[in-house]
Amino acid sequence: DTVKIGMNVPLTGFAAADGKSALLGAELAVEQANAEGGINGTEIELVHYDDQASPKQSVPIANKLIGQDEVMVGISGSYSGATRAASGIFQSEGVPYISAFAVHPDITKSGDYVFRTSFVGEVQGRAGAKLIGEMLGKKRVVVITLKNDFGQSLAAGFKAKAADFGINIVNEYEYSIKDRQFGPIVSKVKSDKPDAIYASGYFFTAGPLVSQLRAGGIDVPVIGQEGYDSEKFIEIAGPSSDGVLITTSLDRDSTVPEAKEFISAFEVKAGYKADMVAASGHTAAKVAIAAMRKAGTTDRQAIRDAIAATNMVASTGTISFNGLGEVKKDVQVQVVKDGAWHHYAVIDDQKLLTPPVE
Amino acid sequence: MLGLSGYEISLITSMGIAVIFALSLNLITGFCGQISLGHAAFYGIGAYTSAMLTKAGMPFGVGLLGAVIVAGLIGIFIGIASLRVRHDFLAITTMGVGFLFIGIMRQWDLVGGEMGVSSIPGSGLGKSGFMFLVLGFGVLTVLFSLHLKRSWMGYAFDAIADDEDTARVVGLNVSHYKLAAFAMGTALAGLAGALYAHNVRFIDPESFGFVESITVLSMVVIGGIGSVFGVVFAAAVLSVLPLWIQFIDEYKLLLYGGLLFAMMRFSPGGLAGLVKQILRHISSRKSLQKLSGGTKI
Amino acid sequence: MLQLKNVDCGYGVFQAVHNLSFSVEQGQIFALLGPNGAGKSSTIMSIAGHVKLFAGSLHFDGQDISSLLARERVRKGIAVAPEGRRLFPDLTIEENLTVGGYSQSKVKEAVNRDMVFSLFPRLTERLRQPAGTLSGGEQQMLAIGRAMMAEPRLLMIDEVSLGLMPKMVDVCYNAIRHLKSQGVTILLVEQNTKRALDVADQVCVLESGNAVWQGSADEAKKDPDLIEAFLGMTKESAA
Amino acid sequence: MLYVELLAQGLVQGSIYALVAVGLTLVYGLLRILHVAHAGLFTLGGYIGVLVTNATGSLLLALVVSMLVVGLLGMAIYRLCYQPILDKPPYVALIASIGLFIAMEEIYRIAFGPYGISYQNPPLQDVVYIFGITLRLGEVAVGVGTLVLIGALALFSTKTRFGTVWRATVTDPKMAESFGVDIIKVRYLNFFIGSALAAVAGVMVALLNNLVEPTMGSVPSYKALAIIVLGGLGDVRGTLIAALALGVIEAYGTIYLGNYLDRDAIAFAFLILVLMVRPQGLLGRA
Amino acid sequence: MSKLLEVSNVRVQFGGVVAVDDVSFSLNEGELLGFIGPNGAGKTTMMRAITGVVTPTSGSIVLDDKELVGLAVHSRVRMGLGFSQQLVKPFRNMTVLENVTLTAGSRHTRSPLGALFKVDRERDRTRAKELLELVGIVDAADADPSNLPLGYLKRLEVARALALDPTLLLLDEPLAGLNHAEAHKLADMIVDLNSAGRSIILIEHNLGEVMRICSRLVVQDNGNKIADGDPESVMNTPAVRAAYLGEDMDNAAA
Ligand SMILES: Nc1ncnc2c1ncn2[C@@H]1O[C@H](COP(=O)(O)OP(=O)(O)OP(=O)(O)O)[C@@H](O)[C@H]1O
Ligand SMILES: Nc1ncnc2c1ncn2[C@@H]1O[C@H](COP(=O)(O)OP(=O)(O)OP(=O)(O)O)[C@@H](O)[C@H]1O
Ligand SMILES: CC(C)C[C@H](N)C(=O)O
Ligand SMILES: [Mg+2]
Ligand SMILES: [Mg+2]
Repeated sequence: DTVKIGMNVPLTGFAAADGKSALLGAELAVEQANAEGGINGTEIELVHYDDQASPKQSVPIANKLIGQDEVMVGISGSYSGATRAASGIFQSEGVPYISAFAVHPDITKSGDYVFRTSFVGEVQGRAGAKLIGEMLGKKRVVVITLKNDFGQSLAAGFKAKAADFGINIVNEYEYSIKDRQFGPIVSKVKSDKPDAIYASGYFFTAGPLVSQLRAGGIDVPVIGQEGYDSEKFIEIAGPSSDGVLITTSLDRDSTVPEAKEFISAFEVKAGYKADMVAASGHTAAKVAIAAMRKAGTTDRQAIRDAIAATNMVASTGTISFNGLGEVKKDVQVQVVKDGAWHHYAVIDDQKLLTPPVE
Repeated sequence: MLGLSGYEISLITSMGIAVIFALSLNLITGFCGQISLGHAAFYGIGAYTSAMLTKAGMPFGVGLLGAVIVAGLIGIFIGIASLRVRHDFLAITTMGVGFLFIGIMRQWDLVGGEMGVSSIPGSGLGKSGFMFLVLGFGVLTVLFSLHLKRSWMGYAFDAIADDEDTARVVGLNVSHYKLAAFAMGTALAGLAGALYAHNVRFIDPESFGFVESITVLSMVVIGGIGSVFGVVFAAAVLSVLPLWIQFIDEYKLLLYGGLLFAMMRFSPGGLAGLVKQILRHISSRKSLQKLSGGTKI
Repeated sequence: MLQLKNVDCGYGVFQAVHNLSFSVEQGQIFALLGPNGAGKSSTIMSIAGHVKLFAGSLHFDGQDISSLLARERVRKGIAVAPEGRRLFPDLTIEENLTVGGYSQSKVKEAVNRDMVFSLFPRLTERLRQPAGTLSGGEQQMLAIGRAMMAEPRLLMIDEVSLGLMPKMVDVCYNAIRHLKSQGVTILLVEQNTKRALDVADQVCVLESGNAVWQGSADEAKKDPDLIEAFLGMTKESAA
Repeated sequence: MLYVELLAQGLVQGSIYALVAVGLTLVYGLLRILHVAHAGLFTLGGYIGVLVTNATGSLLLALVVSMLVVGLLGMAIYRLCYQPILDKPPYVALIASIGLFIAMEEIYRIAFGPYGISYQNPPLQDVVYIFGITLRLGEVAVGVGTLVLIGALALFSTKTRFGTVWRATVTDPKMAESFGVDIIKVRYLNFFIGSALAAVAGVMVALLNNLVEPTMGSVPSYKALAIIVLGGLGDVRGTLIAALALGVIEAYGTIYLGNYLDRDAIAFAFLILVLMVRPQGLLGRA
Repeated sequence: MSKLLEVSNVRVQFGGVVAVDDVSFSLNEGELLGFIGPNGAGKTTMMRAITGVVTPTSGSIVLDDKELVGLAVHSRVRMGLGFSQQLVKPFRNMTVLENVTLTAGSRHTRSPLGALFKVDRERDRTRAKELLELVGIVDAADADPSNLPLGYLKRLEVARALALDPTLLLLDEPLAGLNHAEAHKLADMIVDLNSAGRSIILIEHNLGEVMRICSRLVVQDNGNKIADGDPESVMNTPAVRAAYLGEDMDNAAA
């Protein structure tokens, strides 16, 4: 007999790359836990289904995980839409659900059974403002925003705090997740003459964006976020990536054993270097496992309470939740140096990083 | 209830919604011959309308009605604009309408913009109650489609689908018929969208994009364009196929794409065509033979 | 020159022509006659290579062409002005003729084009007009002209006078006689029986896919039963 | 200056659109089918370009190999996928094509991984200054290459005998055959040329973005459709004009309208406006 | 006799081509008018202007005291025009009978909403059968039009127009593609229709039949009307002879 953790994750379609990392991360956590004897001797099984990052698919999948597979906890290795739709089902069926990296602010608002182990966009946006305005001392900033929930919530957080750090937003541009050609934006940004650029995006948009900015002769600092956080970003942007800073959850040079161990174990398992999404999948699974161990029963209410009371060190830092189920942890700042991600700073200003409570 | 699990109920509900949605496109594309590559926009209009109305405190029924009316009205408006273009030009124009819809919704903060609309109220009927409601609407849509096909309106649609210019020459007010098809098809799509919104209870622009328009068109074409039962069957199967073939994991979409292709390549008439082919094989030989006897005047 | 032996042909499962045999000599005009649906067009299109041969054989210049593709047949010297004209509607008159002469060298194309224009001067007035917008009669001229561009040794024309005004019918038949004098063999289908009998050397009458009469045109004119029964003319009008 | 620079950027993007769309135009012009899977060939072109360049260091060789392989695959797709359903209504081929496209994307993902691949030493990245505009060499190459390739094609299809015949096969292939045209050959050639041009576009886009992803074709899959419709369906010159126009509109649009509508919506708003005025496209015949 | 159709100063131009140049003529109720002229003279174009498929650059067309120019094709059909086209255009996804039944039931399809509530086709089918019988192709009632020879399609086209029960029937070369006997028979039918009170304009190159059945001829050449009157005298007009008739005069009697 096994104890089941359910997971919805995109394995096909446009989000398949992130889905794969998240799944491997979660699998790693389960393997590690099983090697330590599972949950009080019972083996843990990770049941996962491909949701193509679509709400339409994630709703029946949530029902299936709960009704058919009778999972104790669900985790989402998927994007916002799919996660948001599934969270309602988990909430109404009384099964705890942890979002590994989906950013949509409403996810945790589904109710008290829903948690998130990654930052809401706003929090990270605020960290970005502090990084640029205070730590780098740059004041004239151009904001380039990815037009989706991720980019928008980052921009909202950034703009809310920009003035506090003396930042003057000289111009703002939006682009869509499908864009890879940024020629027009580059031309315009050049004429804006900024001191720094705050650009949201994923590695596959940010890679081309950064290299085109550099080719266009713009050499001011570019500040990104966890969406950049992949080896792939450096590969795409090549030498242009040098010096790019991001706010994220994973510290490559971490001295924390959990993080170090994760980074090396993941590379063995996956055959490529760990990234933020992988670490997030790992963290979410770890939180679920720890809670089940602590609850010691198959009572979902007890497991939920255990999750709410989480206080543990994971690959993405020290995790605890606020009343809404939002994670409280430090923001890592990473920089590209010599073709790899490295430690730059940690932002631990808990006041700035307070997650929303409602 | 009925011994159905929550999962099965949600599958059947999804199927039912897909059936209504596919039949709504079948009215426009199958019956009246007007190809649309942007039908998901009207699905989305229905979903947003009902979501916003019920979130504003209106009862569920008002939400549904509002969805039908708003989607139908916008459908007529788009229909009027689309009267100028034909065939593939129409297909791409409707595709453009789809993209424009998404573009507007993304930007429109009143309806959540990129963030979409969360916490949409449920139907208040419970899971299985909602399933029965969806099935009820599904059955009504099927009956309506069957009636339409047999009626003189369906007859006129056949003519228009075949050759618009000739249809005019035999006295059909082609524009009015096309608009009627658009109005009915988009209103029904609005209904399907509203049901979707209250089922998934979270909507965002991306849920009503090009992929969704293509998906519903493939349901219609695979079912057999213009056929009612073929489309019902294809919509039911295709809507849950991705969930059924979970076991092949990352080969899922490959199989799905391959199936779409293979179906068209080997049975271009869709499922309905396949059945008809078999039936016709036996009966129609005779009528041809009769004529080959030659005629003497 | 052209020989059909026991030809069965048709569409899919449907057989339009049964066991048809006839032969056309070099330089002759051969007319296929018969009522609607008799299989005249089917016969022509099977010689052109478009209608499927179920059984029997086609010989051209003593060579079996039954299995040749349509485009190989035109290179052997067979061209067709088909029923319904089947012009390329989006192409201009000029371009339609270009396609007609595609199997010929460019030099010959120019010569043939001049010949077509001298036969149908009306076409020269509208060189750039898309064929689809021509009047019925203009289309018919273009269809015949296009076939002539291939410089055929066997020219097949389905429904020669269809849609042509009396004067133009004369023009066409003059053209046919002219081509004959140049040694071109002609196979034609015609509803205007009298015109056909006047110009033809040999005649074959089809009905319901079967040949019901074959012989010389002179004999045909003298056979009142034939004319009344199959060609639907009164004796007086045939005389 | 900014306006000129935006114009240049728009033309570069438009050139890429043109390279992809022209193949679609050729196929549409000949067979009246909307060949969505063409975008899948474009992606494959990119993959082959990157793989061969990384293995041999020669972009030129990569271009040649990519054009050849993709061209041949285009021919195979015609023969195996479209030819058998040509006499069916057009949406049959459309859905078949969409199915094929989805399957192709997934095959790339499974074969080359979900993350996409990049050039190890991306060529043509040097920056040149033309009349005060900064452009990468790759961008210049795209613009110039497109004009030459498509210009030649447009001349070929309207001015040569073969081009005329080519168009004749559209409405009545059987009759064309009756005048000695080998329609199979015409169609093979057509698919080869169209697909090879898509391959060029794939290699160049890979170069400009330094990224080839399994989903690289998803935008071209529909935008190229919009372009050929805008151009008047089946008209090579129209396609070129429409593609460049769209590229330029998008370039200005992202800057001045980007905060109101996304790029796709801008493009399609333009499309709809044009079609309301000219329902037959820019160069289409009424 | 009252005027049914009055065409005045109609001009149709395609780009540089003037297909119909300032033509006027009229048709009395119950007349069977032959509209003839050389190939490319603009007869079909005139007919299309009357039905509304092309828009005249100037001129007016009045049917039953109502101006037609500016009205949509379908409205004109509803006002009593029936139209059999030179290039046959059957609905190919319907059988021959269904093609005719559709127009036989045209009163059901006046508005979409009304059409939605009517289902029964039996009566119109019976009527359609009668019309197919009348034009002589009832044996092909259940056939697929794509498989039919031209002669059949021509008559289908006529039957379909007739089923609209038009006050004015426009026939564009209905006899083309028929042999003597077939043409003769269809021409007789046209006469019967006319005697039953239907006004008809017949465009036709089969002069023999035209001369036999028409009570009046209008001749158009090169976009201009060159003659109008009773068949005998029109045929004796030198201009008509020169433009239209062949050297083989027997033709006219064939
Ligand atoms: N594409 C087709 N598919 C099936 N049957 C066909 C097709 N074309 C013609 N037929 C049938 O073949 C038979 C012979 O037709 P064909 O066209 O050869 O006659 P025809 O003698 O040329 O008549 P017409 O004088 O009317 O042109 C007819 O019964 C017709 O229905
Ligand atoms: N869309 C068009 N564009 C250009 N020219 C046209 C168009 N339609 C018709 N024409 C020209 O107008 C003239 C009149 O054509 P129409 O079809 O009316 O002639 P018609 O009298 O019916 O001849 P026929 O007896 O040969 O059918 C022709 O020369 C034709 O080429
Ligand atoms: C891969 C992650 C950066 C995904 C992102 N957090 C989102 O939800 O869109
Ligand atoms: Mg025939
Ligand atoms: Mg005419």
